Amino acid sequence: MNFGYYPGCSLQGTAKEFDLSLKEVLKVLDVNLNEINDWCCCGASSAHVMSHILSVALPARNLLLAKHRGMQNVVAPCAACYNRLKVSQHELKFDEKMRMKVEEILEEKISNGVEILNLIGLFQKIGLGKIKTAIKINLKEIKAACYYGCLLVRPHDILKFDDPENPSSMEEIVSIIGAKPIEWNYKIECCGASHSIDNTEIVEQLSKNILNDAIKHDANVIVVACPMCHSNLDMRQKNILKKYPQQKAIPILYLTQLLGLSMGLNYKDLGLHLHYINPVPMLEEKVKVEEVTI
Amino acid sequence: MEEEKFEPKITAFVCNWCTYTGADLAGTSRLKQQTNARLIRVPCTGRIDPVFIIKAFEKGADGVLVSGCHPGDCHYNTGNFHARRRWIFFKQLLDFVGIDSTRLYFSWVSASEGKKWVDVVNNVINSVRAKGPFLGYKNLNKETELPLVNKN
Amino acid sequence: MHHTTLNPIVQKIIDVTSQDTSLCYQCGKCSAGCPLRDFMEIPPNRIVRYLQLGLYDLALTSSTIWLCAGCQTCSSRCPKNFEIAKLMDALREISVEEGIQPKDKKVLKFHNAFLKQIKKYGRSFELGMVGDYKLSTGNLFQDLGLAPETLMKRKMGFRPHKIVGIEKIQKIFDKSMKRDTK
Amino acid sequence: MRIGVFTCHCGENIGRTVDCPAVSKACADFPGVVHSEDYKYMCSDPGQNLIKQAIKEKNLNAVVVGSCSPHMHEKTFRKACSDAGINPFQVEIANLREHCSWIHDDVPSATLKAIDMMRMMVEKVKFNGPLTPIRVPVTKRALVIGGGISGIQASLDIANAGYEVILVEKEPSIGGHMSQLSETFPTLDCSQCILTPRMVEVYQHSKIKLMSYSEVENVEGFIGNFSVTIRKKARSVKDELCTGCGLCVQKCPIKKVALSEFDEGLATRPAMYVPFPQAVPNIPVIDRTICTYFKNGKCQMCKKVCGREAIDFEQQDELVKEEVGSIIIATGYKLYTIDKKPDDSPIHGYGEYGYGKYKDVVSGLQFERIASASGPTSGEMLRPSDKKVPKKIVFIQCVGSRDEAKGFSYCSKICCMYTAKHAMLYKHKVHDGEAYVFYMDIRAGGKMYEEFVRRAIEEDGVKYIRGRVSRIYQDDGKIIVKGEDTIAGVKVEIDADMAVLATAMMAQTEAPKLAQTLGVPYDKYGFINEVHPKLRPVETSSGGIFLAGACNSPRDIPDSVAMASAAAAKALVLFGSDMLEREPVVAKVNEATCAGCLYCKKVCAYNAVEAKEIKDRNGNLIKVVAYVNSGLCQGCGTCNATCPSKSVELLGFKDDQIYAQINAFAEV
Repeated sequence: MNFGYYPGCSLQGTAKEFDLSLKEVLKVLDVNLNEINDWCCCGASSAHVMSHILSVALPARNLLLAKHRGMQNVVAPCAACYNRLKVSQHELKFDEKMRMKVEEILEEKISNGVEILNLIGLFQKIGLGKIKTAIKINLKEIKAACYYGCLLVRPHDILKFDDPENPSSMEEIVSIIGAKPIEWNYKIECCGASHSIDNTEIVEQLSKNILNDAIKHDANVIVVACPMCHSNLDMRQKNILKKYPQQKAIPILYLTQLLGLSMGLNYKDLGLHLHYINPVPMLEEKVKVEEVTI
Repeated sequence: MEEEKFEPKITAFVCNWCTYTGADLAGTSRLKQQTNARLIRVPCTGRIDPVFIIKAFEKGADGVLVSGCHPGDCHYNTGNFHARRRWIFFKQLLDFVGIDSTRLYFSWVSASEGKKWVDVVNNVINSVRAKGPFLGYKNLNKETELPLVNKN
Repeated sequence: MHHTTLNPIVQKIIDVTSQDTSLCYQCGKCSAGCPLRDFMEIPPNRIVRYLQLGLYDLALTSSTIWLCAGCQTCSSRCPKNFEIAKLMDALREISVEEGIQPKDKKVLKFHNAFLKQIKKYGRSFELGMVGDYKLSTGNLFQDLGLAPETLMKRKMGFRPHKIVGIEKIQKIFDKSMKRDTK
Repeated sequence: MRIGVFTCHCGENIGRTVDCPAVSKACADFPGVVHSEDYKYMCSDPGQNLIKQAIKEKNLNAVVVGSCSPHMHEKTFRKACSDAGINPFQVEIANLREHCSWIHDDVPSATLKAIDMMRMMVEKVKFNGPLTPIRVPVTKRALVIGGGISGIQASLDIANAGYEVILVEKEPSIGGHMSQLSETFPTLDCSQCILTPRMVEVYQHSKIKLMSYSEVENVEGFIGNFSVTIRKKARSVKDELCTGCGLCVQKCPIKKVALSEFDEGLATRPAMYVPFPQAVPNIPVIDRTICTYFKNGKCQMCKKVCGREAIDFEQQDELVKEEVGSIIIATGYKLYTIDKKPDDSPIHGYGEYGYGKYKDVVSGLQFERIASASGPTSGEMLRPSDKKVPKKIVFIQCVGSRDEAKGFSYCSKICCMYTAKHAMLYKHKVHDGEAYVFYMDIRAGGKMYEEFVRRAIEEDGVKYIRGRVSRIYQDDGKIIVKGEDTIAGVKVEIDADMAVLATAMMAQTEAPKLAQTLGVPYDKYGFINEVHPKLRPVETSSGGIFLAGACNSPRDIPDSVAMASAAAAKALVLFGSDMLEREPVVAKVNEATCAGCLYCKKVCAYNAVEAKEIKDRNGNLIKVVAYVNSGLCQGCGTCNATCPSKSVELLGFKDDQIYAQINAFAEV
């Protein structure tokens, strides 16, 4: 199976373990990713704040590159990239004026048609059945709080992905691999991602609420599919723990890492050592594996 | 030059219960439309004799619109079905008698579809305007007029 | 209200959001669900209200528009299908164009720092961005605790990756932004 | 032919965009026109007199009026003319208002069009000829569809006037939504106490034939003469034998499988059941989908215990035909299904409110059952999850109403009132409890309504918060409600024990289907349309078919009852006369030219055409021709269009009348 690939900036930097684990897992499922040549940043949470056109034009360039490579579909594991690409594609399709402006900027005609997939969408395309066959290790001790955040489910009328108020597609995958998804209240609450740098205290507050609700509903791990969510819940959790002594720590894993674990891949290949909140102690306790190397 | 200020004549046969009332609704809602269409009210599309349409073209209409109740909503239960069945044969016949059958339009407009009626009328007018005037019959000489039953 | 003379702004709002604030009947559902509500001086529904009343400068100078995280909870729950999140984007864009200085400049500075990297390299260069941001805010020590670990984990590259088609990117920036990001 | 033409300005309505004097002047030159004038209001008394005068002075024998739609004033002008001695069917209307002045801006082109329209009618009227109205007998029986409070009221009014009524109800019992309510606003009297006597009255009334657990299958005919087919659904109980002792219900072993419709799913009911104790008729029904006998041929407990051998497992649906003169639609409303969008898309309508997910988030009607003495908690204020008394309760208005995104853009009208009532009932039962109401606007138009709402606030201390709720979720057994007070501009977060959603009233799912069967129009929401929202609110566009209650739009009990009596009155007006005058727009056969192919018979939807033998004096058959029974003919004209020899003609819309119009427009 082949898919176009748009890693996005985060997966090359702060979220490189997301990239690592994704590739490892896809190796097992023998799915092959072709990275878009010379792709650029999608503008993330900044472009649309400063210039509407810019926020459409940057993703448009990447979609064109994909088109030139004859790609039918593009996987954007980063929820922010996925969101920006989708929204841009939508506006170019339905907003004539916008399309003409952007064509003028890119000096190129824009033709729609590349299918954009987020991480969960990718696994659904590969087939949950196929994933099931690759399971080696029992994760039944893992109680996972699946966290979607904003960018995977909103705006629904453009993304058309899952139920915006009560998504369940990540839970499906998690239970396929034998872990227990938990019922909780914060799976679509915002972590304040875009303020990670400029309003850290706000982000810490919001992240703390999310962490606590997961812990309260006795999750032992929070599963995410978005680098921004991850950096807020993982990196920021460090400070939160410092500030609030009685706060319990909870590891944050990418969905791909959890999948990798169930497939018996080793911690290092999955980049588990790159987290701020070390998941290994929890995993050693909950997951029955022979060799634990880090 | 002629073409530029050509204003098409549209004869519209509409049923009394759905489309005529729908057109009334367009009026009470003050929905603006072009002035080219003239309505002829019949109780039901089932009443419309294909010869009416040929006659309209013959007498100089550039386009004809037939509009009635939605299938299933006919005030007379089945009238519009008979109408529909009739048109299927009739459309082919038209080209045979020398009328460009694309100048004949059908639509179902209910009593509550004032907006739809306006769109239908404007679309028909625009597309006929684009086709230009219908000359098929104007060129024929009067002798070869279709025999019309008219018992008085 | 003298404000009502600022009509180009209304036009601009409609241009960017392609919707009209008169849609809003002030039910407040947007504010009720806004995750950043607690940190805002003015709730989102009041921003819309200001616009309805023509009090544009009150809306444009409020910190609310800069605190909005764009999570779109408001838009997705609005009973009138009014896209408040989009409106917030528009207001930020306008206030930048109008050269209105936000009370809290941090957010603006972050976005500038971020976009600057993109314009320079085509991709975000986190280290450069963070450094740049810190210089602009003078808030040098924030997050310092995390920095060494971040670098040790090689989660931030030491040098940026410059893409090949960078001129194109710079062209895109120049054409789509009236005020350049400095 | 001496034709008079009259052009109406309709005040400014036509005059603004059509140059009426110019039209009138142009018409004067039409061949056959001997008189033409224009006037501000033709339909007014002086206007009509102008026409009458002209008829006398110029002895006109045909009239064309350019005015509003014939649907509006055709009758008026026909009457005026016949008063002046012209046959009313020698009058034609050109629709200069709805079809011209109101839909155009440009005066010159609108005026030209108006002149065309007048010419077309002048040409038509030349072929009209005098006609005499057809008189048909009126069947003085009424069919009432729906046994809620509206249907009950309408049935009783008509029956008490001495006419027979067939009342059809699709559920096993009449009573409708009102029977589910606890108390009613603004008087707080017990709903069942005022309703059940009416239900019994219906049951015992000699003039009312009650058909419960039945549905209208098909309707044919026309005003005064409808023939209706009703499906009597198989009850599996012989109603003539059952005494309503209820033993079978007690003994039915399948107790807990089905959720009670009457208790809105808050309780269960047996397979053999009566919806509620006061049901009318008090005859049980077997729910065949869960009855073990129908599943695997076992049990038959009910049959064993029934002393009257009333149980009949073999019973089949039965089709009953009834002849009626008038039909009243009173099918009521259905509650907006909160957890799903009306269109049943996979996306949940109010996922953010967690209805269906949290037991203690209930709908307004469910709360009625909880508050009702006949309800699952016997009127005790207990929340569904753990049967504890909720100490803090939140009511949320406009759930599905005034919400284009997830429901309907209309206001459901009754929610403001019943929410105030709910809050009040709660406070009366839980004195130390706190009640909050989230609202957008309070719409309390009605006698003693505003006072009622104020009472809830001022006397019972209900806290009203102006704003919508964004999210509800459960946490430590609490129902957390996240809202905003838009007046104070502060966030409001309430850790309640229970939340009640005031859900929208929506049209019955089957309403459009019924409307199509009856041939009456309905709006985009599925509510059945009245002819005129102000002046003809209980009539449909089909003669003899009337509306009552919430099938027309959201409505409370007093309005529904008033509307029901109005509809009954309309039916009674119809029954006031033995014969009904119908427009003579019917088909007529020219026996001289008819070849007797009887295609017309084939296409007639009313079996109005029959074969007629023409014999000579000695009784020898000369030929067979078609004959149209003008009593049955509805005047669709399909036969006319079908006839190969043009021997059938539809009076009022004859071929030559229509050709005249075609030529009048196209030829100029």
